[in-house]
Amino acid sequence: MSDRETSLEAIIDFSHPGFRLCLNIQVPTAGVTALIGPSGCGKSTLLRLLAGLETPAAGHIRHGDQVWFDRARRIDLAPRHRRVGLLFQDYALFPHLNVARNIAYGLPRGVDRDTAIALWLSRLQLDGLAARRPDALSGGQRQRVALARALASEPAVLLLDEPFSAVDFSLRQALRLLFQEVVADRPVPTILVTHDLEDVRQVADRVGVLIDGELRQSGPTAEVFAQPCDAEVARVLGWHNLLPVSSWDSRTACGAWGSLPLALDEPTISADVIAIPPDGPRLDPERGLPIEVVRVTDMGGYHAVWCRLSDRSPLRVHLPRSAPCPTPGLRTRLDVPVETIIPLPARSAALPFALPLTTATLARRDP
Amino acid sequence: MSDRETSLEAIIDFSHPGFRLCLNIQVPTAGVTALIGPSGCGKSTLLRLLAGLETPAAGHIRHGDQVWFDRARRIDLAPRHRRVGLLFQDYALFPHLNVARNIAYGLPRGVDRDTAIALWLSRLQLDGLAARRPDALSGGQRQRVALARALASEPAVLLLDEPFSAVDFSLRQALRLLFQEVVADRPVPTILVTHDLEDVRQVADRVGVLIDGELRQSGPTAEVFAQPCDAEVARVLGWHNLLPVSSWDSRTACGAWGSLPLALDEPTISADVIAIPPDGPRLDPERGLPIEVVRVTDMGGYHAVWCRLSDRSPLRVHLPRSAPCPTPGLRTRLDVPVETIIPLPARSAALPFALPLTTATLARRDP
Amino acid sequence: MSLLDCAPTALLLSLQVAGVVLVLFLVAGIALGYALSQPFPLRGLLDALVSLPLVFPPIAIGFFLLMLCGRHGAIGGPLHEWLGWDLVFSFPALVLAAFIAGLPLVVKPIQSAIEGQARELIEVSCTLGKGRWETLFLVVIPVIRRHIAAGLTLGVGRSFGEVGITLMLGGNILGSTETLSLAIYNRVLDGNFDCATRLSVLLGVLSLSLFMLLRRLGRL
Amino acid sequence: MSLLDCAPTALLLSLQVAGVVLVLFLVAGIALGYALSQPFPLRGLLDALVSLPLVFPPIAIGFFLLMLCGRHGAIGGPLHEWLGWDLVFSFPALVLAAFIAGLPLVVKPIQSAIEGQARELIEVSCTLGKGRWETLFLVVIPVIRRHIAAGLTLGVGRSFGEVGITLMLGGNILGSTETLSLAIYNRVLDGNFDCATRLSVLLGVLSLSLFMLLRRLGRL
Amino acid sequence: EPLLIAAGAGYKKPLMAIYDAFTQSSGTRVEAVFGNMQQVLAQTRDSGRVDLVVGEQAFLAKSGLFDRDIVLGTGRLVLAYGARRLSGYQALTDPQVERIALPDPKKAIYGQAATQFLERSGLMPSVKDKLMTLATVPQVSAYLVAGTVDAGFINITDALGLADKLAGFDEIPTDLYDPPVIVLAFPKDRPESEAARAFAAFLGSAEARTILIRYGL
Ligand SMILES: Nc1ncnc2c1ncn2[C@@H]1O[C@H](COP(=O)(O)OP(=O)(O)OP(=O)(O)O)[C@@H](O)[C@H]1O
Ligand SMILES: Nc1ncnc2c1ncn2[C@@H]1O[C@H](COP(=O)(O)OP(=O)(O)OP(=O)(O)O)[C@@H](O)[C@H]1O
Ligand code: MOO
Ligand SMILES: [Mg+2]
Ligand SMILES: [Mg+2]
Repeated sequence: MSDRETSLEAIIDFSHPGFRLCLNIQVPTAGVTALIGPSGCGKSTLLRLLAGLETPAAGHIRHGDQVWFDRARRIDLAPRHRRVGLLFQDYALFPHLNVARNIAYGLPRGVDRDTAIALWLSRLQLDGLAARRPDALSGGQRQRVALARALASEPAVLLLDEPFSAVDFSLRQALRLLFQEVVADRPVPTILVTHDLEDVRQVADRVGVLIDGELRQSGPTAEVFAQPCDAEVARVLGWHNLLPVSSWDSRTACGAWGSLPLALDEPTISADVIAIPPDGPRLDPERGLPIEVVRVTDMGGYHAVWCRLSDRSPLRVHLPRSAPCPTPGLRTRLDVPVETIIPLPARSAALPFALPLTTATLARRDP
Repeated sequence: MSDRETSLEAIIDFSHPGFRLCLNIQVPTAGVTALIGPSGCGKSTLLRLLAGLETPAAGHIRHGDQVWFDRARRIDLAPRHRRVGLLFQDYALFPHLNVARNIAYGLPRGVDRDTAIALWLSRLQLDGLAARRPDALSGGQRQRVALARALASEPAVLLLDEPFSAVDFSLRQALRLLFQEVVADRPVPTILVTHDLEDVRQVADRVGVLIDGELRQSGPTAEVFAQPCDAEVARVLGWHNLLPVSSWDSRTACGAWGSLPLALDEPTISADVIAIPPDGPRLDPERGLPIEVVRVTDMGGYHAVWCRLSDRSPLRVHLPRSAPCPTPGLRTRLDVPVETIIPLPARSAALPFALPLTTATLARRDP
Repeated sequence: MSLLDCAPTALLLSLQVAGVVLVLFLVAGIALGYALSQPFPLRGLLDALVSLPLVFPPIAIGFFLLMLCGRHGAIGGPLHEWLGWDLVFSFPALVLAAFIAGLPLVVKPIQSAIEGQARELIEVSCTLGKGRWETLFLVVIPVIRRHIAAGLTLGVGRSFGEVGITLMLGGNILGSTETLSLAIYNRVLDGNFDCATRLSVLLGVLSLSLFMLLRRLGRL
Repeated sequence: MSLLDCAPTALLLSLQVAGVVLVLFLVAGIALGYALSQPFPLRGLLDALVSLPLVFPPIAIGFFLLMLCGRHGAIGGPLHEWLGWDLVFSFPALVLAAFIAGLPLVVKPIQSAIEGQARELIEVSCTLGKGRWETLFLVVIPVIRRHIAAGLTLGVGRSFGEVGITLMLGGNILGSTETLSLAIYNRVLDGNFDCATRLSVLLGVLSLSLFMLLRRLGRL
Repeated sequence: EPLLIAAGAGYKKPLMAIYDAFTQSSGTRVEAVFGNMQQVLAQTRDSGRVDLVVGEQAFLAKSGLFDRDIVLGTGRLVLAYGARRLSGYQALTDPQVERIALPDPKKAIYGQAATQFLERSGLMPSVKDKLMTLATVPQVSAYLVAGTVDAGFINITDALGLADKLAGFDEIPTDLYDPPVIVLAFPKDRPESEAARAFAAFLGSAEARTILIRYGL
C-alpha cells in the first residue's frame, strides 16, 4: 500500500452548544502528527469524531480508500470497524478486569495473548502489576495500562490523548522512545495530543495547532516551532515574553510596558504582538526597558531570571552562567537587541476548511 | 501564630498489599513544598493519608498544635474537620453540579458565594463555563474547576495532586503565577505533587523526592536539583544521560557503553552511575565515546542532539547554535571533559523514619 | 356506567396511600440504602431483613401482621389498651401494608448505586468540610437520583398493586379501606369483569403518569 | 410433624420454578435492560410495558392471563386446538406467573446502571473492535454485576412470594402446582398456622441463602 | 356509627342487596367485609371491630368466637358448565368431560357439599380421576368462565351472578347433600349494639326474605 492509500483525511464540521469544531486535516502514515492547542480547543473532540464516537454535522472522513464517514452519502462506519486505537484522556480502563486482561482486551485474533501481555507489561514498565485491578493502581500506572491497551490492539490508526501526562520525567523519556519504536515498526496514521512541548519536539514529525476549533497552523515540527503564524500559536508553542503592542510603525513598537525598536522590512508584517526570545536580552543598568528581578533559578546550563516590566507584566530572560547573576528585588534595565525581536500578528486566519461534497447538504440543513 | 505552630508534620507507616509507604515529613507554612517521584511511588497515597481518607497503620499526623491522627492515642480526626484542600488526581468533580456550584461547594460560611465564584472563574480562565456540567468540559477545564474548588474552600492545608497536568503550556505558566500569588496571600502548608520539573523549579521552595514509598531526599529546591543524593533521585530530577557503571576506580569508569575518565578525590564517593550533563560534551571525531547521531532538534537557544552509544543506550547532548550541527546517521565521537562527569551511587538510604510514640504499638501488632 | 359506580372512593384512597408511602420510601429508602452501603456490625442481618418481606406470600405476611398488631397481639394489644389506638382496619394500616411490600424494591437499587458510584464523591465532599448529612443531601442523593427514581418506581408500583397485606390489615372494607387494587381484586372475584377492566385501565393510566414523573425527576 | 406433612412437594416445585426463572431473568432482564438503556423508537412504550405488571393486583393479572390463555382465550384457544397444549395448570404456567411478577424488578436496576456507569466503557470496547454482543458479555455485564445481583435478588424474591398470578394460572392444585408460597397461603387460609409458620421459616432460610449467593456473585 | 359486618365471599351479592335495603329503612350505614372464612375469623378476632359475621353455622361454632346466631337460610349447590352445557349431573361420567372442579372440601362448605353429593349419588368412583380440587368457590367460577374446566361445583348465588358467562348450570337435589346452614352470628368480645339487633330483626322482614329467595338462599 502506498502512503497515500492509508493516510487519514478528514473534513469535519461539528458543534457542541457554544463550541464549534471546523477543520480539514490530513494525517499521513509515516511519522507522528502532534496536535496541540489550548485547553478546550477541541483536541479530544476531534479524536472522538475520528474514532466514530461522535457524528460530524457535515464532512467526511477517509482512511486510505475506505470511507469512514460521509455525511452526503450517509456513510457512517461503526467505531469497531474503524480499528482505531484511542487512548482516552481519562483512561477509561475496564474496572472489572485486571491489568493483563485490560491490555489483552483488544488483541487481534491470532495473536498469542500471553506473549503479547508479557511484552506490553515489560515495555511499559508495568511488570508485577498484571494481576491488579485498575482501582489499585496509581495515576501513572493507569495511564500506561490504557496506553498499552490502545497500542496492543494493533490499530489501523492511533489516536492518543495525552498519553504521557501522568508519568514522571524519566519514565516519560523512556515512553517517548518506546513510542517512536512502536510507530516506526508499524507505521499507521498517528495523532498525538499533548500539552508537553518536549513530546512534540522529540516525537512528532508534523504538528497541527488547533485554536478555538480551527486549525490555525500545521507543518513540519521544526518549521512550525520556528515560525508561528501568529501570537496565539506562538503562545501554544511555548514562546515566552509575548508583549502586546498598542501602536507600532516600521521602526518602533509601544505598549503599556514601554517601547522597543523594530526593524520591519516589509510593511505587510504586522506587529500586534512582539516576542522577545529569553536568550536575546542582556541586563544593562544604562539602557533598555526598566525591570524588577523577581526570582532567579539555576537551570543547569543557564540562569532563568523572572522579571517584571513597568506594567508588572512578567518577562523571562535566560542568562549564561558566565554572566553575573542578579538578585531578586534588583531594579535594573534590559537591553533587547533589535534583531532578536520578532513581530507577530495577534491572530491570523484559520487554515482553509474545504467541504466540496457536502456544502449542498449543509445548505439544506440550515435554511 | 508562629510558623512552627501551623506546620504539618507526619510520621506515617501504611501498606497496600505489595506496597509500603513509610516516611517522616514536615511541611512548613511558608512557601510551597513539591513532592516528586516515579509513577507509583506513593504520592497520591500520601496525600490521601494526610487528608484522612486512608488510615495509617502506625504513626501520627499533627497540624500545628492540633493532632489529626495518633495511632497510639487512638485519635483520628474525620476528614471534614481537617480542612484539607485536596485536588484529586482524577478531579472527582460532582457530576450533578455545574461549574459554579462545584466551585462553591466547599466555600466557608460567611463568604459571598457569587463574588467568590466570579473571582475563581476569572482567575482560572473559566469565564463563560459557569453553567456547564462537568461532562461538557474538556480535560483541562475539568482540572481547573477541581483546582478552583480546592483553593476556594480556604483550606488549612493544601494538597494538590498534579494540578496543572492537563493544561497547555501558556495556561500552565499563568496558573503557576496564580498559584504562587494565592499561596503568598494565605500561607498554609502546601504540598504540590507534580511530574513537571518546571513546576518544581518555578513554584516550589522545597522539594521532597519519594521513591518506593520512602523519602529519599528533601531540601531547598535549588540544593536538591544541584546535588541529588543518588542516581534514582537524579533520574526523577530529570537528569539526562545516567550511565550505569559496571566497574570503577578513582580514575576510570567502565560500562557496556565504553569507558570514561573519572577524577574522584575521596574514596567514599561511589560511582555506580555516572551522569553526563548534556551541555558538557563536544563532538570530536578524534577522541571520546563512539556515538551515532539519531536526531537533532532545534530548541531555540541550542540544538539538542540525540545519539546512541555503542551499546545502543541513548544519550542527549546540547550543542550551542554556534557549533556545527551534525546530521542524523552521522557516526562520530563524543569528547566528555572529565570535570563535567558526575559520579553517583545507584541508591542511597532513605531519610530516617522516626516512630517515637508508636513503636510499641507496631511491635504489638506484628508478633 | 361510570367508574365511580365501580369503586367510588378507591381512586382517591389509593392516591392518598401512594402519596404517603412515596414520602416514606424517600426517607426510609435513602436512609437504609445509605446505611447499608457502609460497613457496620450486623449489616448483613439488616440487609436480609429489609429484603425478606419480598419472598413471603403477601397474604401470609398480612396474617402475621394482623396477629401482631391486632387487639390480642404483642404490639397491637398494648397500643389498644394504653392509647386506645387501633391500627387494624385504619388508613395507617393501608400505609403500613404498602410500605412493607415496596420497601425492599426501593432500598436495593439505592444501596447498590451508592456502593458503586458515590464513593469517591463522598470522600471529596468530606475533604471540603461537609458532614454526613450535608453530603447525603448535596451529593449522594443528586448523584444517584436516577437509581432513586428507579427504586421509587418499583416500590410505589408494587404498593399500588399489593393486595394480600392490604386486605388483611386494612380489612378490604368496601368503600372505606378498599384501595384501587383491592377494588380490582374484588370485582374480579365477583365476576364483574367489566368493572375490573375499567378499574385496571384507570390504574394503568395512573401508574404510567407516575412513572413518567419519576423518570423525569431521575433525569433532571 | 415434619415439613413434608405440611407440603410434601412444594419445596421442590418452588426451587424448580426459581431455577427456571432465574435463568429467564438473567437473559430477559439483561437483554431488556441493555435495550432500554439505548435510544430506539417506542422505547418509552416498552419501558412502561415492562413495569406495568407491577402495579396491578397479581390476582387480577392472573385472571386476565387466564382469560387469555384459557381454552376460550385468544392465545390459549388456538394453542389448545392445534397443538393440544394447555398452558393453564401446568409447570410452564407457574414459570410464566413468576416471570411476569419479577421481571420489572430485574430490568429497572439493570437499565439505570447501564445508563449511568457503562457508557464510556462501551465506547472503549467499540474502539477496540468489539461488537454489541461481545461488549455486552465482556464489559457491560461484569461492570454492572452488582446491580444485576440486586435485580435478581428482587426478582427471584418476588417470584418466590408471588401468589396471585400463580394461583390463577397454576391452579393451586395441592401436590401438583402448589408452590411453597401457595402452600403457606393455603395453610394460612386453612387456619393451620403451625404448618404456615414452619413453611415460612423454610422459605425464609431458602431465600436468605439465595440472597447470600447472589450478593457473593455481585461482589466477585 | 356504622355497622361492620363480615361475611364469606360467596354471599356477597344477596348481602349487599340486604345492606342497601337496611340502610334505606333504618338510616344505619353498613360497612361490608367479604373474604375467605379464615380471613374473616382472624379479622373478627384481632380487629375487635366486627359487629356481625355471616357464615356457615358449624364452621362459625367451631371457632368459639360467637355467643349466639340467627339462621338466615340454607345455601344450595349447583353444577355449572364451562365449555358446553351437559344434560345433567349424570353426564359427568361422560368421557368427553375431562376436568371437574370443586372447592377444597377441607375449607369450603360447598366443597364439603360437593363431596357429599358425589358420594351419595354414587358418582365418586367414576369421576374421581377427573376431580380437580381448588381453593375457593370464586376460583372454580373463574375456571368455568375461562373454559379451562368442563364442569364445576359452585353455589347458586355465584351461578346466578355469572349466568350469562357460563354455559349453564343445574341445581343439585337437596337430598343428595346436607345444605349448609347460613347464620348471622354475634361475636363474643364485641358488645351487641342497637344497630346490630336492628339488623338481625330486619333479616326477619319480608323485604329481606324476598332478597334472600331471589338469590337462591
Ligand atoms: N457536551 C458538551 N456540551 C457543550 N460543550 C462541550 C461539550 N463537550 C465539550 N464541550 C466543549 O468543547 C470544547 C472542546 O472540548 P475538548 O474536550 O475537545 O477540548 P480539548 O482540546 O481536548 O481540551 P483539553 O486539552 O483541556 O483536554 C471545550 O471548550 C468544551 O468545553
Ligand atoms: N488498593 C491497592 N492495592 C494495592 N496496591 C495499591 C492500591 N492502591 C495503590 N496501590 C499501589 O500503591 C502505590 C502507590 O500508589 P499512588 O497512587 O500513591 O502512586 P503515585 O505516586 O500517586 O503515582 P502516580 O504518579 O502514577 O500517580 C502504587 O504502586 C500502586 O500500584
Ligand atoms: O401476590 Mo398478592 O397476595 O395477590 O399481592
Ligand atoms: Mg482533551
Ligand atoms: Mg498519583
